[in-house]
Amino acid sequence: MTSVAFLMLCAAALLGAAALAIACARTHAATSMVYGTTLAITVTAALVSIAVLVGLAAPAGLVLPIGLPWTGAHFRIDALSAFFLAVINVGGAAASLYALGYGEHEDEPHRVLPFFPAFLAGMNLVVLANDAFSYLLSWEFMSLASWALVIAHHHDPENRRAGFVYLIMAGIGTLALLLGFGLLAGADGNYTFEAIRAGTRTPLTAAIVLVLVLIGAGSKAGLVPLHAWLPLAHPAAPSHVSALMSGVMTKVAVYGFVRIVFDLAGPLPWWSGALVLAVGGLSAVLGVLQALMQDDTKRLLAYSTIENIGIVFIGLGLALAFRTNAMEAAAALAMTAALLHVLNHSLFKSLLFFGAGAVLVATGERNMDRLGGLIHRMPVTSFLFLVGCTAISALPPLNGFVSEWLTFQAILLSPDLSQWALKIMVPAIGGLLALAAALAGATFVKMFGIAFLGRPRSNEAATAGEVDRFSLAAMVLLALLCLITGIVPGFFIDAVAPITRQFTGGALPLQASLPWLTIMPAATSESSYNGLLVFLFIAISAMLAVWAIHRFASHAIRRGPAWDCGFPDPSPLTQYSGSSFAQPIRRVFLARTSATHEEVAMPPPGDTRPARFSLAVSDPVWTWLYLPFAGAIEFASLQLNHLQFLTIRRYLSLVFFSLVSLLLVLAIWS
Amino acid sequence: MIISASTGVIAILVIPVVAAAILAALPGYRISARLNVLASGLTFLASLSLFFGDQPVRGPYLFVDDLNIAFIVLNTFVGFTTSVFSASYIGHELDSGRLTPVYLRFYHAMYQVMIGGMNLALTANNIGLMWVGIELATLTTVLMVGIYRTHEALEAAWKYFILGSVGIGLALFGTILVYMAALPVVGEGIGGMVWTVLVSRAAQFDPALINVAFIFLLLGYGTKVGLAPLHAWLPDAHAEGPTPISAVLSGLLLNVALYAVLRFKILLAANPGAIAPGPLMVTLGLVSLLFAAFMLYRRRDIKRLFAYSSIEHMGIITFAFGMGGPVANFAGLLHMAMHSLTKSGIFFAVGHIAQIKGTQKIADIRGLTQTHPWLGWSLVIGVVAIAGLPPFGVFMSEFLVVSSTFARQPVLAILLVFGILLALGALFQHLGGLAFGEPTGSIKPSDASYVPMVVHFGLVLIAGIYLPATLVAWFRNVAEILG
Amino acid sequence: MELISALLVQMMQMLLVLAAAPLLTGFVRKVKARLLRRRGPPIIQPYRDILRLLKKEVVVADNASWIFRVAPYVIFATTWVAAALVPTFATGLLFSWSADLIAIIALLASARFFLALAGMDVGTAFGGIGSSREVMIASLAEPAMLLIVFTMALVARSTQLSVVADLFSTFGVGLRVSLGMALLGLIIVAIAENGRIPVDNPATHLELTMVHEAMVLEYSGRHLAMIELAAAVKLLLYVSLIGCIFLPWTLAGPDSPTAAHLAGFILYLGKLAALGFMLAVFETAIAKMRVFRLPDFVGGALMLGLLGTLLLFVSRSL
Amino acid sequence: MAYGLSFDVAHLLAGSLVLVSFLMITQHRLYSLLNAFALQAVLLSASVAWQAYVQHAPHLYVTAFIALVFKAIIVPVGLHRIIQRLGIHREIETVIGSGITMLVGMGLVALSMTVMLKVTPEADPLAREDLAFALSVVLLGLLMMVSRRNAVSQVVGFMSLENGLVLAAAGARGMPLVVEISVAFSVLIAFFVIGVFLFRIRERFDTVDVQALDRFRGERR
Repeated sequence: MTSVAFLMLCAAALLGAAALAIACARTHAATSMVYGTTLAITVTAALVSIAVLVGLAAPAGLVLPIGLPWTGAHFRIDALSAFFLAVINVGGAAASLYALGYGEHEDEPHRVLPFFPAFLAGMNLVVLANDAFSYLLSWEFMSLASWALVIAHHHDPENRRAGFVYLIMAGIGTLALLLGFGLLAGADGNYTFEAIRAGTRTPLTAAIVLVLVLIGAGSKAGLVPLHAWLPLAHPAAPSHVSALMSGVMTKVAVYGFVRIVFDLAGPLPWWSGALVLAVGGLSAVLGVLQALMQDDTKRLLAYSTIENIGIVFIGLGLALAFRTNAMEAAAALAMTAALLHVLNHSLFKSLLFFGAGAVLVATGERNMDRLGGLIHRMPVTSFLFLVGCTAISALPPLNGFVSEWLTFQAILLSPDLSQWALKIMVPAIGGLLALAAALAGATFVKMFGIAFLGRPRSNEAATAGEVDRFSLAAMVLLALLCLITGIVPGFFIDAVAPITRQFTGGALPLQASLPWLTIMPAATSESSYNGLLVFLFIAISAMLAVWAIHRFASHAIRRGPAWDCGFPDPSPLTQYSGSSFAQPIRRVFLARTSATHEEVAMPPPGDTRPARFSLAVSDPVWTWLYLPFAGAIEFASLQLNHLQFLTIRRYLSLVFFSLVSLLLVLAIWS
Repeated sequence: MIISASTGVIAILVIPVVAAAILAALPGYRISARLNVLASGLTFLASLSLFFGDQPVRGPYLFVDDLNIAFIVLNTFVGFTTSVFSASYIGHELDSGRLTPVYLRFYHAMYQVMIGGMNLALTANNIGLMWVGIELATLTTVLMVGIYRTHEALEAAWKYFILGSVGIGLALFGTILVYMAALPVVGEGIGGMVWTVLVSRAAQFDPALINVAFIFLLLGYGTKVGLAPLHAWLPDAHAEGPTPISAVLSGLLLNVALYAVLRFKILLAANPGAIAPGPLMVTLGLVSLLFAAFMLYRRRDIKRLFAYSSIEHMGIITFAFGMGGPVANFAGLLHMAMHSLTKSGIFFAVGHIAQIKGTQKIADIRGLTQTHPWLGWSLVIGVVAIAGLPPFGVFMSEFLVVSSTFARQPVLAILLVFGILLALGALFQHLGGLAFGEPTGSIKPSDASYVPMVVHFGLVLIAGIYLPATLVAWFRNVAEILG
Repeated sequence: MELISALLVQMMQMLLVLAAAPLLTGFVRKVKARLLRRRGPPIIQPYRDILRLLKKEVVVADNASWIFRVAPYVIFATTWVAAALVPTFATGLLFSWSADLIAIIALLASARFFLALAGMDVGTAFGGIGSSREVMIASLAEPAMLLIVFTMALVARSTQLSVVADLFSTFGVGLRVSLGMALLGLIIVAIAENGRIPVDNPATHLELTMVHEAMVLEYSGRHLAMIELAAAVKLLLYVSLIGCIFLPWTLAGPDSPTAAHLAGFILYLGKLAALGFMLAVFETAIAKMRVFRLPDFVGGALMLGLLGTLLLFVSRSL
Repeated sequence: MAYGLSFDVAHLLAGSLVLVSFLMITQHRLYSLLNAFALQAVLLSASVAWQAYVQHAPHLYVTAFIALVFKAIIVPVGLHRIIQRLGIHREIETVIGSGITMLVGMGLVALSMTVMLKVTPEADPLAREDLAFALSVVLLGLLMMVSRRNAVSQVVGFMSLENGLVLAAAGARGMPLVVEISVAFSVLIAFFVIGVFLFRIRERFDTVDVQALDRFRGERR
């Protein structure tokens, strides 16, 4: 059986699991049964796709007599789809494992269980699809399933609103993609990817397609300014689903972008790369700034997803720019960076969402300002969460740093670009990337520091307990993967080499052959990085220090009250809160924007009431883009609505006028 | 084949008439409801026999070609399922005292007459006969819309009646004009009204005359299709009549009227000198789509909501046929079939919901998925399907319409997409409240049968994923006929 | 044999930075005192402090977690490794290729990450102040530093410090406006990162102005020693970074004779002294800034970095 | 001219139908309106009868008879009754001034002429003229429906519209189903009149309140 057939079977099995879940959603064993099944399926699917990626199994195609008549449903697996399938299914497996424990806390499992496997199946099918119709069908099916998961906790009107916004944005995205495919397929409707690849089109047409795909895939991936749904929808879902949506579904969008732009669209004008770069840089910085302002753990993570997607798109934009300048090696480097970041982000973002979910289970709180001191109550979770924070803050020796390092290396090749606009632009984007990285560090210092360190700010936080084994197992798995990807990135770079060879014509030098598992971006450049050695250095020198001190100096420890310059205050409320931690950066970066609105209610002298400080952080995109649009539609519908309340005579006059006007048209025309 | 096509044609015309006669005489609603189902079922089987029928029928009055087989099979099927639904529906109406047995007798008789009228309109080869059939169907629906005899019902019926009869007048004038155009070519007598003859000789007709004729026919039948700005009767008629009638209106009558428009479109297309019918239809279609999409937002009555969504979809279908070409026509046909099935299915669900909750106000219906999982989730599925989301059939047709249009007329395609998006937003805005959130109103379980509903949605689901090759081939023939 | 000597050089380098760091700190303090007409503590005072701290027992706040106790070692280790990767007196060290300039910045960033976390661990108001200000400064200093790195890397076509140093030591590069800007920016970043005046005053515990001190307020004993040492190493790192990039001519090549290494070593000490002196003069000449004036100061570095990168293209095209 | 006389007579009758339509548009009082309509019905039956004679189509006589009896006598009388019942006999109920109505009417006639005279003269001239007139009668009837508030006068408008249809149908030589159609329309009109009876409480279309319905549905905002 060919690999693709097997993977299709896996998708079918997932759909079967969904049906099974519908059948027995209300029984007691349903949760463990469903998640167990999905775990098994996703693990096998992941193994197969990895096998395809490293070349153990052959790429293959498959045509089913379903879907669009006279085209049929085409499915295919090549290096690119294999890579993304691996990402999807690893994430899916982790989520299933996590949900084995987490799912038990679900109030209405029958609103989650059927859609979870369907969601996974949808994502797998998107990546496997090889014709426009199957692609869009699976794409929208994926959106639909995730929508159902977003409104699983439907009693909260916020979640319903989130679901609504999400569905609208998904619709916009799908229709944009649909238009794009319409343009690619042409009037005579060649919807198979082979036919589209074969077709020839002008660079301008390709650029229009690029813009449409940027809207279509970007709205799903959460690129600014199409991101507004994401911080609403991702946190609304159950945490393991949030992890899938943030960590994996956004990657499916990236896949769509790569597939259409790099594979199908054909030659592009040079400025297309600049466009993608701009959008990516914008998303990276705005996303992380917004993330830093959030006090809701899961919403913070959602915004940081926007940032990381921005980083990925910076890589893709670079790849595009280099490719249009026929710099294969550089393009390969940029694309490798992007793909590696896709993998890394899917790992640590899932890990972090799992952590947030664990906190949610333990305390029932998503608001940081009611957490604190959890490192004492749930040590294992805190440690794993710390690993995730370090990884996402791009700190060596973990994996987040590797992909950003590669991106920087790609940026450093920009002087060879021939267009001045790009020459000037790329380093600036690099600056944005650096800014985003620094702010990400700040963001996760805040998150970990406020939620896990310090003293508990609420009773729930004070009495929290460690979560179940399955959840911990899932987090341990992901944390290990983060470490491995961080210290031996060479293998992963070699794994994605076939993809870059396929779409950019170049590839990085074989990394596994380099001494000490070093990675080297390009044969020419003398830059190199060795995660393993750095890791060992840090470990050894830390050990050394510890050993030396405990050997030669005192190792006595005395516990005492906090010193705090002599004025320790017992109330935990005197600790820094999330918003106060973010205040300096808020003042530096957002002071002049309309994004934040602070106000202090200071009682008059003699009044004993405490002063009140209130802060409102709003996403400018809402105020400047979405609300006006919604308002316009509201207005139009209000005006047109009067037509519902006319008298019969007026309706008759409508008929009369349309008749007369048509006759007039006739009299004038023919 | 046991029964040949011709007998099939006779059957689908005779069965309803006979059934109507019997039902008019028959007291007791249980038996008559069963008989109603039986008759509709038989009609459906007879229409299937048309599908398999060997020799095509080409009489001066009746004829059968792929185009109207498509419509007949669809109509009789939906008519059948609707009769099943209505059997489980009216019982409740009787218990709640909204209908008396006398009216029920009348209702069933009218139901059959309507089916018969539609079949007549569909099988007619004679444009005069087609006119008669459509008007018959319209008048019967007028009576059934007013059947509750409430203030509002009578208002709606009256509105429908006035606008309908004006439409009738215009359509007739158009028909006469067509005859006049044929007169010099075909000669006096019946020949001038036989569609097959007309279409064969259309090339020699006087362009100016059939232009005028087409405008009158477009407006006259367009009133029945519910195209804006001729739509005014539609929302109220849907909202006030018994729900089976709403289902039938959306699922059948609109299609039949559209069928008439298509016939004359073919006629016009056959004449080189005449204006192109396409742009007119495209314009009307887009206007209806956008208008209805905006109107959807402020609806507070659930049946009106879906009535407007019918206008929207009729707009899309008219647009597709107006664009023409094999792909667009195929999409139009598919969309029409999918819309009939889905919309009537939705009305089945809505009927039960309204009966349980005792109201049609959207604001008073909440959290259905919690209190009535079957109804609630069916409603969700229905809305998902009608909004054009996969894996349902409407998605496929909209995919084809949009993608094929964008390659030819980008601006139109963008308008189309905008309209679809607006409608999607409105539908889900309302759905969020209907299906989810804290339940309100009565939570008593419903004893109705969900079979028709489930069957419809099942078919739509299957069609969205897999269309049988024969069906496809057949639709493509029809698309060819439509040019 | 070859490997052994290389390894030896590497070891020497690591020990050297460790040994020289407090000396530099002491030296700067001494010079500052002198400039203020004070006698000031002896140069070796930092060694004494650290040793004394090492001898003392540590007092750990009741609700401090393991982070609080692990952080000092992590901070020290990362800083040390980073410093060890900067060529001090010789380039092409054994492990220099294992991490480039970007990695060095990232290592320092992780040190800061853990320092900030440690500051928030006990849950005191001051810890929060320190951490939040620290990350604010970092959010400006890090991008500035990276842009400066771009400027140099675009000239050297590599981010590997040894390569950069080798290239700059041959006069092939020539004088460039953008490199000047990079130097200026680097100095500003160095001041900000090491919490020197005007950004922060290492000698004060005036609550509302302190940044670094506020974070380590709860530390005592060997933990504090580790952190102090790390701070000193960090200062040394930046100084020798400036040294090896902008005064690279004294660096001994990878395969140069031992004499060259020796010369490089002496000259390196000279460089440290000179730069330390300049730092002291600068610090005495200028006043501490208000916290929210800092963005303008550090942001200046950011601007310089970006401008340098862009001017690079102009000067290249000439 | 083979059928010169027949042509002229038909022409004359058709033209006078249009004239009467104009007359009806300008009538303010319902009674006079009804009388005008009765006159139109008579003229219609005359022209239909003439067509029957010219085309040697006896079945058209039936149509003419129906027109005469039903439209010229029964309906007007019935409407008289209604008017008396409702006591609306001396109401002026035009929406727009009669002058403007006249102008619009002129415009409509002109429009129908221009549209119809595009038809190639080779086509049967009688049919052509007839259609032009019929079209204008139809349009004028529609104009009347939209320019009057009163249910009765709307019924009248609809009937004159339908007169135009019958005129056209009769003009179309050898057209089948004419009789059936006229019968069907008589039934429609009967519905109309009955409807007006039913709705006698709210005798005006403008106040036949669909708003009530919207209020009931709570969609009035």
